Amino acid sequence: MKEKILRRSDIGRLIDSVGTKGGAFVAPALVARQVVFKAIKSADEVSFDYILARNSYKEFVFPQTEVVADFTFTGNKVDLRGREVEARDTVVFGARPCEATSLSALRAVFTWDFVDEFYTKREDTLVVMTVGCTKADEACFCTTVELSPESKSGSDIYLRETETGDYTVEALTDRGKAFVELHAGCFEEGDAKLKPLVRPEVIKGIDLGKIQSRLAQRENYADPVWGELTRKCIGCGACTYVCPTCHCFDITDEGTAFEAERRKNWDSCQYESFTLHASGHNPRDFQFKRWRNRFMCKFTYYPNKFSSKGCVGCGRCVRVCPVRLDITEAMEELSK
Amino acid sequence: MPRIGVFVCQCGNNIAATVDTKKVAEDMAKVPGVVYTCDYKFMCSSPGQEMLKQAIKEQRLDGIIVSACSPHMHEKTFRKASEAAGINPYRCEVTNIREQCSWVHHDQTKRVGTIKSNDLTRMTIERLKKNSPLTRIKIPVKKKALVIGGGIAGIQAALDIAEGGREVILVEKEPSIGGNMARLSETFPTMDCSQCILTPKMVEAELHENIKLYTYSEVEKVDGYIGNFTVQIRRKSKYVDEDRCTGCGECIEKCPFKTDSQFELGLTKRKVIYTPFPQSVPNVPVIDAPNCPKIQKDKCGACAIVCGPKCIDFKMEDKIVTEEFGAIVVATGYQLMPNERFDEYGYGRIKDVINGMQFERLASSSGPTGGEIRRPSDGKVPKSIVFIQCVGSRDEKKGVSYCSKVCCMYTAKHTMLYSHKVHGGQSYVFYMDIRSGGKRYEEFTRKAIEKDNAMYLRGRVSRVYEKDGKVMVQGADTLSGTQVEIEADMVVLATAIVSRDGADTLAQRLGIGYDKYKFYNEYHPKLKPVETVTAGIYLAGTCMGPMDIPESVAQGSAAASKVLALFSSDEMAREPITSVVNKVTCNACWDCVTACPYSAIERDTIKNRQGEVVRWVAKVNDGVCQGCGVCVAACRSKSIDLKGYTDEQVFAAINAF
Amino acid sequence: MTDKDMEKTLREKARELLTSGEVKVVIGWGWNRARTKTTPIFITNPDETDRLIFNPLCVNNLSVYLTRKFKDIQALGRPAIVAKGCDIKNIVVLITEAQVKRQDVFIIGMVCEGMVYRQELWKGELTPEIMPTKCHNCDVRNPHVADFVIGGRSAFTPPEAPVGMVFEKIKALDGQAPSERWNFWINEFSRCIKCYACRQVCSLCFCERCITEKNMPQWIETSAHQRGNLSWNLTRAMHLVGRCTFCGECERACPVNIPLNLLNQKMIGVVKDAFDFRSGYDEKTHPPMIVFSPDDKENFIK
Amino acid sequence: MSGHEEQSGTTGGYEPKIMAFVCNWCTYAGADLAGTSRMEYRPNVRIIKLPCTGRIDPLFIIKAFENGADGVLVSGCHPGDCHYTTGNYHARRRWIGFKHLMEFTGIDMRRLHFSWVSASEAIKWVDLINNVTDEIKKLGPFMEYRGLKDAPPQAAE
Repeated sequence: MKEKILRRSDIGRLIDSVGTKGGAFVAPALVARQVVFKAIKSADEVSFDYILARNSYKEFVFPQTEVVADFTFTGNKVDLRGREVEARDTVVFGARPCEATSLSALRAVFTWDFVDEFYTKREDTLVVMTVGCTKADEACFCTTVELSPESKSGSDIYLRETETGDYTVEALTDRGKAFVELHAGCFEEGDAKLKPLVRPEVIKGIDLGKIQSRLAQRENYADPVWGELTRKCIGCGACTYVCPTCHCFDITDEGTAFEAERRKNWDSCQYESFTLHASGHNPRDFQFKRWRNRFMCKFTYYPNKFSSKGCVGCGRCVRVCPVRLDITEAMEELSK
Repeated sequence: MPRIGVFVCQCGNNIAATVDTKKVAEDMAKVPGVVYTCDYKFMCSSPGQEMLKQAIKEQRLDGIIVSACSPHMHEKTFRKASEAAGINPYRCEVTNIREQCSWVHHDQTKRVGTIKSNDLTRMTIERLKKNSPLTRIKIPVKKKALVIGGGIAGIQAALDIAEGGREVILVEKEPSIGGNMARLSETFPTMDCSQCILTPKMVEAELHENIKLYTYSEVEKVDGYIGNFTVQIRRKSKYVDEDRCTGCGECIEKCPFKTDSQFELGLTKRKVIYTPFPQSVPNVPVIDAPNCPKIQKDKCGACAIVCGPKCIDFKMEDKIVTEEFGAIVVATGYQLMPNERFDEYGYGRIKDVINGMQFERLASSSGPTGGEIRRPSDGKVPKSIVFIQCVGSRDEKKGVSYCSKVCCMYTAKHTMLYSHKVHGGQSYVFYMDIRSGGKRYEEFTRKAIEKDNAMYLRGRVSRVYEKDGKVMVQGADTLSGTQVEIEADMVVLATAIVSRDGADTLAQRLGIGYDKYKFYNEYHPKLKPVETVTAGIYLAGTCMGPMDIPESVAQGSAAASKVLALFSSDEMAREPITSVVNKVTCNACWDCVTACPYSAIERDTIKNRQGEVVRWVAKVNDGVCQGCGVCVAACRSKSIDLKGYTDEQVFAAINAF
Repeated sequence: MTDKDMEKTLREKARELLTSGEVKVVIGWGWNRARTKTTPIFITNPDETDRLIFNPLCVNNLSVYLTRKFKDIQALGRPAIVAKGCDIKNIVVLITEAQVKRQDVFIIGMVCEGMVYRQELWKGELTPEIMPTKCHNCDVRNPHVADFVIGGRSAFTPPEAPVGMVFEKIKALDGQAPSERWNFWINEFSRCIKCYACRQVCSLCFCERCITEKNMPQWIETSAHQRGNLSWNLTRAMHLVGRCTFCGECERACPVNIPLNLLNQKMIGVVKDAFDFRSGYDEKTHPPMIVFSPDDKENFIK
Repeated sequence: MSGHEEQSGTTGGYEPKIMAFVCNWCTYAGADLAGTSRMEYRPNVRIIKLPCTGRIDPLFIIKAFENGADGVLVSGCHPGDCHYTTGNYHARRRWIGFKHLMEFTGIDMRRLHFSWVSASEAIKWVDLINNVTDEIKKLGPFMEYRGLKDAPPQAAE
């Protein structure tokens, strides 16, 4: 059977094609000795040898910092003007199946009561081209959270690497199909010998169902195990910043006596000041409570509220953690 | 929103000439929070102030900006007026649009001045929005004064304070009060005898019921702050019980050992048990322990044997007494620059080269020669004397850059004394300028030249050497343009007045500033001449720099009046510009404690209900803090802030830039 | 002594300390589940001391756990800390700055022949290429302040003139025009994501409320735009002047690889030149930024 | 509306914005003296008065640049003359550190000036302001800093 193929040598053409139609092409690229998702202009910039990009591509739908309103002061009046988001067609090349799943979790949060256009408008114009994994490392645990390199949820186009370094192309969604159609000249038909996918081993002793039921029991909330598991956590929040499903933000005003702007900035539940009340009281006054919150957010709150995946098993938090706090070790402990 | 009023002063034409004050007022009306603006001819005039008060009431203002002259001029005025109208004085700020705008930018189109005035006013408005109301700090005042130094300035200050009904402790390092003035023969320009006018004051101080003398004592440690100083004073052992000693002098008579007399500047000897001079106050001898064989080697003890009241105790030790004071007057005086530094004048090498103070002793009727002028080497009456002025003074290279102020006058006096005492004696004076500003001073020097025949030569001496029992002086007479060589019997050097050894150590103990010559700094050279930057510590006399007796006395009285004013009420009010710690975020790293120039920050604890210490925090002592803000910049977590100059205020001002 | 021997002594000492009650917790390094990476561990039970390890992967500077931020660790009671010489330098600063009392911590000093720069670089052998600059110039391989030292004396003497990438790069930057340095740093800082991992991992960033978290006023903009990133990185560096010991934890923790070691080491050099001060050696000397000398050089002040 | 209107000079054209942090006792008084002596100097400087240079936090300087200052001047009492005896010594230490840091970061040191101006040095103040203003005027606006906020983050560009 003939398959749709994207030749590695045609990626440059695809980038140009996206570019000439006004779109942005995001792909893994080497920046400061790390592979990160980055808006790129040419195929030379693309890194093909990576497991996962250091950052999640969520920053292209949910930027780390963005202006949502401007204001100026005149007399005793404040003139506040909201900003309209102008989303540019964006394609993310080289996402992994695990993280592609995260978009539905983000969408759920940003639309459940108030529709946050700063998110939706961007996501509506986003095309996710996922590449099935042919490599994994010890931090990968997608299979443990019931995902795999074959998972297609969240992807618009699913790619698989071939022995020759090209990709087979499977357009999954309407948006994906339209994209392939629009840039048809960059794809071709042909035979392909696929590279085998690499599935991380399921971590023994982890039982998502058990975790759920254990977290549902109130007495486990005060279990001293939380303190022991997270004693080494330094509360840096790096895990939340690289996590594809973490979505907390803060609104802050910056400016002078004359004019200012209102910004929406990433925030992290791992910070002590995240829940600090004006009174000085802090309901999450110890780091273990903050870490417990993140864990419950991933495994109870959001799955229960939105039926979405809180944790996709990408392992970014494990890799980035300066003290090597491994979420799977907590999952294992809480499966007991 | 605040309700701020902006008042722009025209200052007659001083501001209005280069600043469109009307436009500034109009522009400021557009700034958020400003509800009233106007410009006026003289804001500081009483109609101006009335207008301000009225606007506060009518417009219900809660903040005032006066854009006018420097806050150093009228900030107090406008704050007072604001307070009178019912708003907190620290909710009033002054923008400097005169000294720093209209007077320095002469653009007659008023464009530049107006723009800058707008900017400056706007920055002040934003700052004002963050001004918290502050209350002046009230500090209880301990109504007892410490005077350090028993010279004429200290005696005068002590007497005036005592007369004002307040207690004084007068600390003097020597065994007797009197200071340098006690050494002088006659005093210019009246030529009355120094001892005759000083001694009664010394006695008065001794007998005054409000004055306690701590002679032979030194200040060791000063803690606390205005109104509440705690001072440790070392009362050096005199080996004589002051209370029982009758001052009969038997012990001095019988003491077989002699050593150089410091009071007589080495011109003669004194006993090992001694009073510095016959009229010493208190008239109690002390034993010079390092030179006393009894104390050093347990030999002799003659003095104790003859002492009637048995008040000699060779085992006596220094005592540290701790006293509390509300104010301190520092009057530690001066010393002369060591003459050895001027080798070309031969001091130390040539016996008959002496300094002015030694000449005072030679001329003094209570001096080593009984008032006869005799030269040290052989006791002969000198037929001619050369006086060299500005030895070390006005000489940045080898001495000090300043003028020692009194030498011109005392040298003139010396020539007069000499001509009166040695008929036919010729005096020569090498001088740079004759500085005789002062009441009857110029007449005095003229008299020395015209009536007493002193020969004044304008020029410097290059060399002094000995030849056949004479002292040869080579120098230039710049007026005639000739080199001169004078064969003199004696040379008197008018050496520079310098600060006392250890002046810096005392200043550090007191926390007051000093200049590079270690003379103490007054708060303001013109307007606060006897205050120091450390509230509650005042200065008098030559510890600040060279001055003559009338000035020293005036300063003693001035310092006393400051002390009495401070003591006039039970509490004193201070500007509330002090630091304050945020106890919640303080990390107790003590960087502020280390950095504080006033030791105003203490280590404090927070305890739980059980009384256990749960954390340590810094705490500012409002009484000591002077409001410099060094601690604020040192604090990384911004847990300390300076009232009146808070981070919020500075931030707001920068944000309006 | 081999790492294995050191581990053995370490475990024995830890057991002894915990059994006697002299300390309530031993802060040290242990393996992760896969035994591929080290991670901080806290031993309170004398029977668990065999979890303690020591090898060139023990990069973490555990002194951060002695700070008051870790209220739950403080609540455990008197700690013993396993520390390399470089970690001890930080403890010394903590003592100077009154965050820890010397008698309140038991320091188990580990003689150290170098660590890996990042654990990911470990291929089973410690080679000079994978060691950070600090190890090549280390003068505290034999712990300088400790209650108990483990390991045979290191014979290493640091080179007279410091060597290594950090110093070379600083030299190169110093030789550049200001605009080139500006571009370099703005580019580096532009990646900053304001996660503050650099701060959290640093034991000398012990403020319980960091200046970035003070919002009245908000001196440092919280946004991760280039301006906010610059002010944060300048302030962080400034707050460590005269205090930083060059342990390198901030750079190691940085998820976006900002070369913070360059900034820190540059300022260490400045402090050494200007005030002849080296941080982390003597707990009795005040850090130079809060004291002064009337003779400080001021050729730049007009 | 923005603070510190541009072109505040008489000649038109670019005029730099300069922020000065000065101590109350020496430099502020020195600047006042320049006024009472009716001297003339460039109008580009806006002064913020602080009790002492020891109060000046490097954050002030950073914030001034953030708010569009083309140059910053810091000035106080000469060493030994501090109203608070040692505040300026503390400031000097801090500046030594901060200056090297700024230099290493690539800030053009012609935009950051430190000075001692006493209460009697009106002439020095005038010369200082004129020289600093002219120097910064030559450099032009500090676009590198001013442009920072609006530059996109690297990854998203």
